[in-house]
Amino acid sequence: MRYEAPKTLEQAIALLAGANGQAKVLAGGTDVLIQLRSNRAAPDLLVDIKAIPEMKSIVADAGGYRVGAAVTCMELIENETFARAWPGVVDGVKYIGSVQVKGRATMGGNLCNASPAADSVPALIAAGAVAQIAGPQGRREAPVEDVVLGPGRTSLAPGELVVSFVLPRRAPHSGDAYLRFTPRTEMDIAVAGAAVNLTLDGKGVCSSARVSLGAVAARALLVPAAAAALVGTKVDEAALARLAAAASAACKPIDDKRGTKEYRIKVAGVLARRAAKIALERARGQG
Amino acid sequence: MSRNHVSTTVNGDRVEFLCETGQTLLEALRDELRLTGTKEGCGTGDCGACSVTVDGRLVCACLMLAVEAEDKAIQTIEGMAAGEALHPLQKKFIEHAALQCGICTPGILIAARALLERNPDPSESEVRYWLAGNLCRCTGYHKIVDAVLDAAREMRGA
Amino acid sequence: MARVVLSSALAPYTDGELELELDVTNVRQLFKALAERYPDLRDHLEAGIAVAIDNEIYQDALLQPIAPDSEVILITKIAGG
Amino acid sequence: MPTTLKYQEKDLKLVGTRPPRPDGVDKVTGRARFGADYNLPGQLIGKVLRSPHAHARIKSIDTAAALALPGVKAVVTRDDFAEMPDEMAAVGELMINFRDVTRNMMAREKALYDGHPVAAVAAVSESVARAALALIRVEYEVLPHVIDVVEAMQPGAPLLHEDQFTVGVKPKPERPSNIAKRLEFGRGDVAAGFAQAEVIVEREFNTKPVHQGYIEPQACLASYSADGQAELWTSTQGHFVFRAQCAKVLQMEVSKIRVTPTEIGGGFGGKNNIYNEALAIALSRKSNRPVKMVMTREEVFRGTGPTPGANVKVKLGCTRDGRITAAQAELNFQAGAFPGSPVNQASMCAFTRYDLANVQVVGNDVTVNRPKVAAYRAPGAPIAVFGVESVVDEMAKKLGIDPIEFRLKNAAKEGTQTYYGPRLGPIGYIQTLEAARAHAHYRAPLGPNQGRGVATGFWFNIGNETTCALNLQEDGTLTLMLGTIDVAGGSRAAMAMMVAEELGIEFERVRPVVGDTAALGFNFLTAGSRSTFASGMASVIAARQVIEKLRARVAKIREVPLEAVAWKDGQARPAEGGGAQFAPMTLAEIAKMAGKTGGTIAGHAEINAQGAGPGFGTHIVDVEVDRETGWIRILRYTVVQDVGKAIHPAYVEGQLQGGAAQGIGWALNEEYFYGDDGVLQNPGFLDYRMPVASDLPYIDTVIVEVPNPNHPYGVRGCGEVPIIAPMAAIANAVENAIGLRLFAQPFSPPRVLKAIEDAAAARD
Repeated sequence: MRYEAPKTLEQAIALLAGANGQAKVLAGGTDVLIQLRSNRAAPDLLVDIKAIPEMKSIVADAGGYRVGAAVTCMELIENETFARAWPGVVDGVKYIGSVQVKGRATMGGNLCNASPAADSVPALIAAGAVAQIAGPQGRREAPVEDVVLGPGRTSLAPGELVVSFVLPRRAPHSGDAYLRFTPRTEMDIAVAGAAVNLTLDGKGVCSSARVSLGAVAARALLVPAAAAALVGTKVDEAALARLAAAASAACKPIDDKRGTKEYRIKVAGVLARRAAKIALERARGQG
Repeated sequence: MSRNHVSTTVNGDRVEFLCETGQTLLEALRDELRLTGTKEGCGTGDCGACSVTVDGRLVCACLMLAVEAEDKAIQTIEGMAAGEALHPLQKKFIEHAALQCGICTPGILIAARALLERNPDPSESEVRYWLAGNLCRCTGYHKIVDAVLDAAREMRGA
Repeated sequence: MARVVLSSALAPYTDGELELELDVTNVRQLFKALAERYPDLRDHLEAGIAVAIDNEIYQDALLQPIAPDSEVILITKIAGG
Repeated sequence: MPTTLKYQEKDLKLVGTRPPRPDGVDKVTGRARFGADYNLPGQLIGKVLRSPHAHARIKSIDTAAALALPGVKAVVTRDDFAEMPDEMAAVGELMINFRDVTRNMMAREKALYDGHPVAAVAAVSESVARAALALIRVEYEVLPHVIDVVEAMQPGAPLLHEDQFTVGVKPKPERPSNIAKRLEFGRGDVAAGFAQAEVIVEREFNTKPVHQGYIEPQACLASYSADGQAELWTSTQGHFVFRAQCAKVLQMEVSKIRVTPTEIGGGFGGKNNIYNEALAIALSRKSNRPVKMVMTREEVFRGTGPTPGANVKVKLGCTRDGRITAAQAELNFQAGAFPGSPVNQASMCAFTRYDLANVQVVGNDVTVNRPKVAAYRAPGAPIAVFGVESVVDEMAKKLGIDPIEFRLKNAAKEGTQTYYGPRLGPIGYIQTLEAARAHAHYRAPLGPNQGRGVATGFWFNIGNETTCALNLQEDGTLTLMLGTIDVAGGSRAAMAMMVAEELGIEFERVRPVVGDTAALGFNFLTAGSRSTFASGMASVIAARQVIEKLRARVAKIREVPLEAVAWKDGQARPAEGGGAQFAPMTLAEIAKMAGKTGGTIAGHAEINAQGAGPGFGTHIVDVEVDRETGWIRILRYTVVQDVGKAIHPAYVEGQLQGGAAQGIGWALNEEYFYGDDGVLQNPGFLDYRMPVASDLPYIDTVIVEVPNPNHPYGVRGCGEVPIIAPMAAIANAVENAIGLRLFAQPFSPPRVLKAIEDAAAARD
């Protein structure tokens, strides 16, 4: 196994595209190293992308943000202006393991590892984040919800990698939140997760919303029906109940050591409702 | 098997070692540099016994490749005391009986120091959540939390 | 004669007999007498049996004296984590 | 040599204070050396190949390709170890049969669980060793397996051992069974007792196996020399016991193996038996190189521990005024792949907190296709007590009696006849109940969906074989060589404190160390809460011997009669009324002259300590239940326990807090998940969910001290009791919070939510 740490995106793509045998991108490594240790991955080449400046930067851009895919979770959490703009995304990032793990882990890795339970992904989907992708054929963009196809599978072509995430400009009176359920308070994998991002009009009526669920299907889901339950309402109890029902209805979970199907369906609705309340509070508190 | 040459800084000392690409920083510290104070409890980032700082950032040494350590500044438990003078956290851990078997202690001390460097006056809850990545099976965490809070008090001069 | 009481856990090895009197002066003699009387009990005696002599428990104490008026209770050995 | 020293009340200077532990600085600086921290020049790395099947006949093992790999120096399989006789021995925990020990460390005819070792290699590096494992070809015939205890007890269940016939039933069975042993305890007439009862509660409970969860994986380093001597460094709770087991299975003389215990990174009963140690010596013998073997966390989960899962049935009968008339339990315990679960201890602990006329407990020890169970802190007791204390709580509620009051009405006390044999001596159960009832926690207000639970625990505590040596050094300091491992609780500090107290000197002048197996005679494990009791007693005996020798020496030096010399405050002084005046001599002064006045002075003790004092505890817990997710939050926890005497109260508190935390983890989320194929699905700390710091509140402790009359300082031991009550206490608290009783551990959110929904559906 060879290790390379290219300093430019072009070099990274050339290495990935030109690899003899299997090549793997190494960002934070918090998933990759575990796969190496358990022989679930045995690449011939590791391409460490942390020396590429574009992938390590957080840039405020036209009212929105561009977050490099290799920015660590702790760097993002410590960026106070970003946390004010996208508290729900930071909620998700905070759940990615311990402080130690977050010192290495990245949103790019969290997405491309393609676990259905990745904590930052529902929040990014709800935020309407777009992944900027580069590869041998050049650059392209894709909504975050289109990157993961199923457990361990992405829509990235050979040689492609996610460079950064673009989060749009925030409308006034907007708020987002992510909640997950785990048996322990920390150090756990989501049994279910729900992210809600909503915007209120001047009268406090929800004018737009996006709802995403994690760990309840083969990949994180964007659930328009759940969002529709909020739009046009003041996010009252009745709307929240419809949101919860729509969220539960969208689940296609499995039974495993982390939870049963029935449990995930039920809890996804509960979490969506609770996340929406937090998002609402945040939207109201925001000019 | 060809090995990689790595040149880095550990506890302020310039060191060099050879490692296989798949070897972790933890393995390099323990097996190549014989710095065995950093412990392996799980090898998967779930117990925190291998906590070290890399360029000031708290990480699990088992979740970082040794080759990634090139030109970094690494701090381990062996560098925590200044000569014979124990760090206030080290003193408070002994004073509060915050350690029993001691296998998690180096990792917890490194993690607690990283907390206090960012937040000199943490609440009980902040200490508990910050240390959630460090498993201890002996103490129930009670005396660990007390020791960290007391060390923070002393370091603030309060 | 010491009064010897067997824990009910030992009943399968003594045809249900749980109380008897034996003329023994220490634990080793007690075990020997019991092994002669109950062959099925033999394998359990030294490895798995403790005795309570007048309510004090003794484990691995073959030479512990037994007084003529003592009550000796055989119990299964105790260990721990 | 006496095997019991009676308790004497006296003014204490050191015992009961909180000096810093002798291993403290080494442990906070990274200098303390644990199992994996030892290395030798030229060492090889040993790794184990483990069965991927829960149950399979091993038809053949081909190691040729592995041996041919460059860097591989030795391979061992079943063929490298002699068949052991069917011989029970008390050298280990829970009684072991050497025939099973040799099969557990290396499968012979069959692999009996996922993770069962089938071969081991030694190679120049970890990566070469791993590559070699991949080259070993094992031909398996996969057999049907069984991992559930109730299923395993059915006729027709897949059999682990075709030659295993249930012991303890009459007539002797003709067909083999997974039930290795049936045992029955009792007194009185339970049928009559239930006939007298006005209220009867009968319930069934199920628990899953849980792991000890020590953070340090098993690790050892072995070096075998061509002259037939071996050295072993290992993380163990009992180096003498490990030596005995290795000598036996390797057919070596005991004295040819020298075992040096390393610092141990947690054990809790899980490091009472050998796993890799004999393999490492065998690999070293074959390769003529030192061999180091360190388990991965996955190996720890697949190959070691756990405590059993169980099925428990409890029936309790009571009069309306709250007097228990009959108590009955059936305990069906998983033993793992080989017989020897702690069902025996569990049976004896189930009801011993109560003064009962009519009791019957039946226990079954059942083999299943899981790792052989190991001891875990009060082995078996928490499982039985979860059932019993849940039923006791339900009974109290039915009768409208406060749960502590109900327990007080039926509490065991000095003179209570136990159903397993002797009468209880002086004990502090009632004192713990009364202290709990008086505690502010017991009256604190609760919010919605919050509830408070109480439960109690009992453990025998034990004594057993113990040795130590106390040597006066030439400057008047002392070294205390101990034979029991300081597993974490700070027993080195406790022994040094007792010695310093006896001698009337400063704690810092006694340096306690744990000796290797060549330094002292046999010591039993540190287990069963025995170390501070038994090793403490030995240390006191050694200290008193030293004092006698010091007095005799001073009498000679000062030319006065022995009776004229008293020992007080670290000095030899004229005895009051001794009739002779002389200049006092300090320990340092005597030590300085010792070499020229007859040689150095030492004390030593070789005892089989008897007279362990039972321990009792009462726990109070507050929980809050999230009715929408089934999540239980522990809000407040108080442990009240009689420890006899807390030599070092801070370390006693640590035992109480740590035991309670383990019990909380057991109750809430710890469990093994097996697939339909019998393969463990969560062999790691991510999905084996032990409590993290943010899961727990502060754990308050109240130390009750009712002295054990059979220890010079009144010590009972304290490590086992605190893990017993939490499961039941939390179940009782949940019932008080949401009116729902939990019958299956763990109380994980999906289960709790399902119980809530089922109850709601039943109401509709």
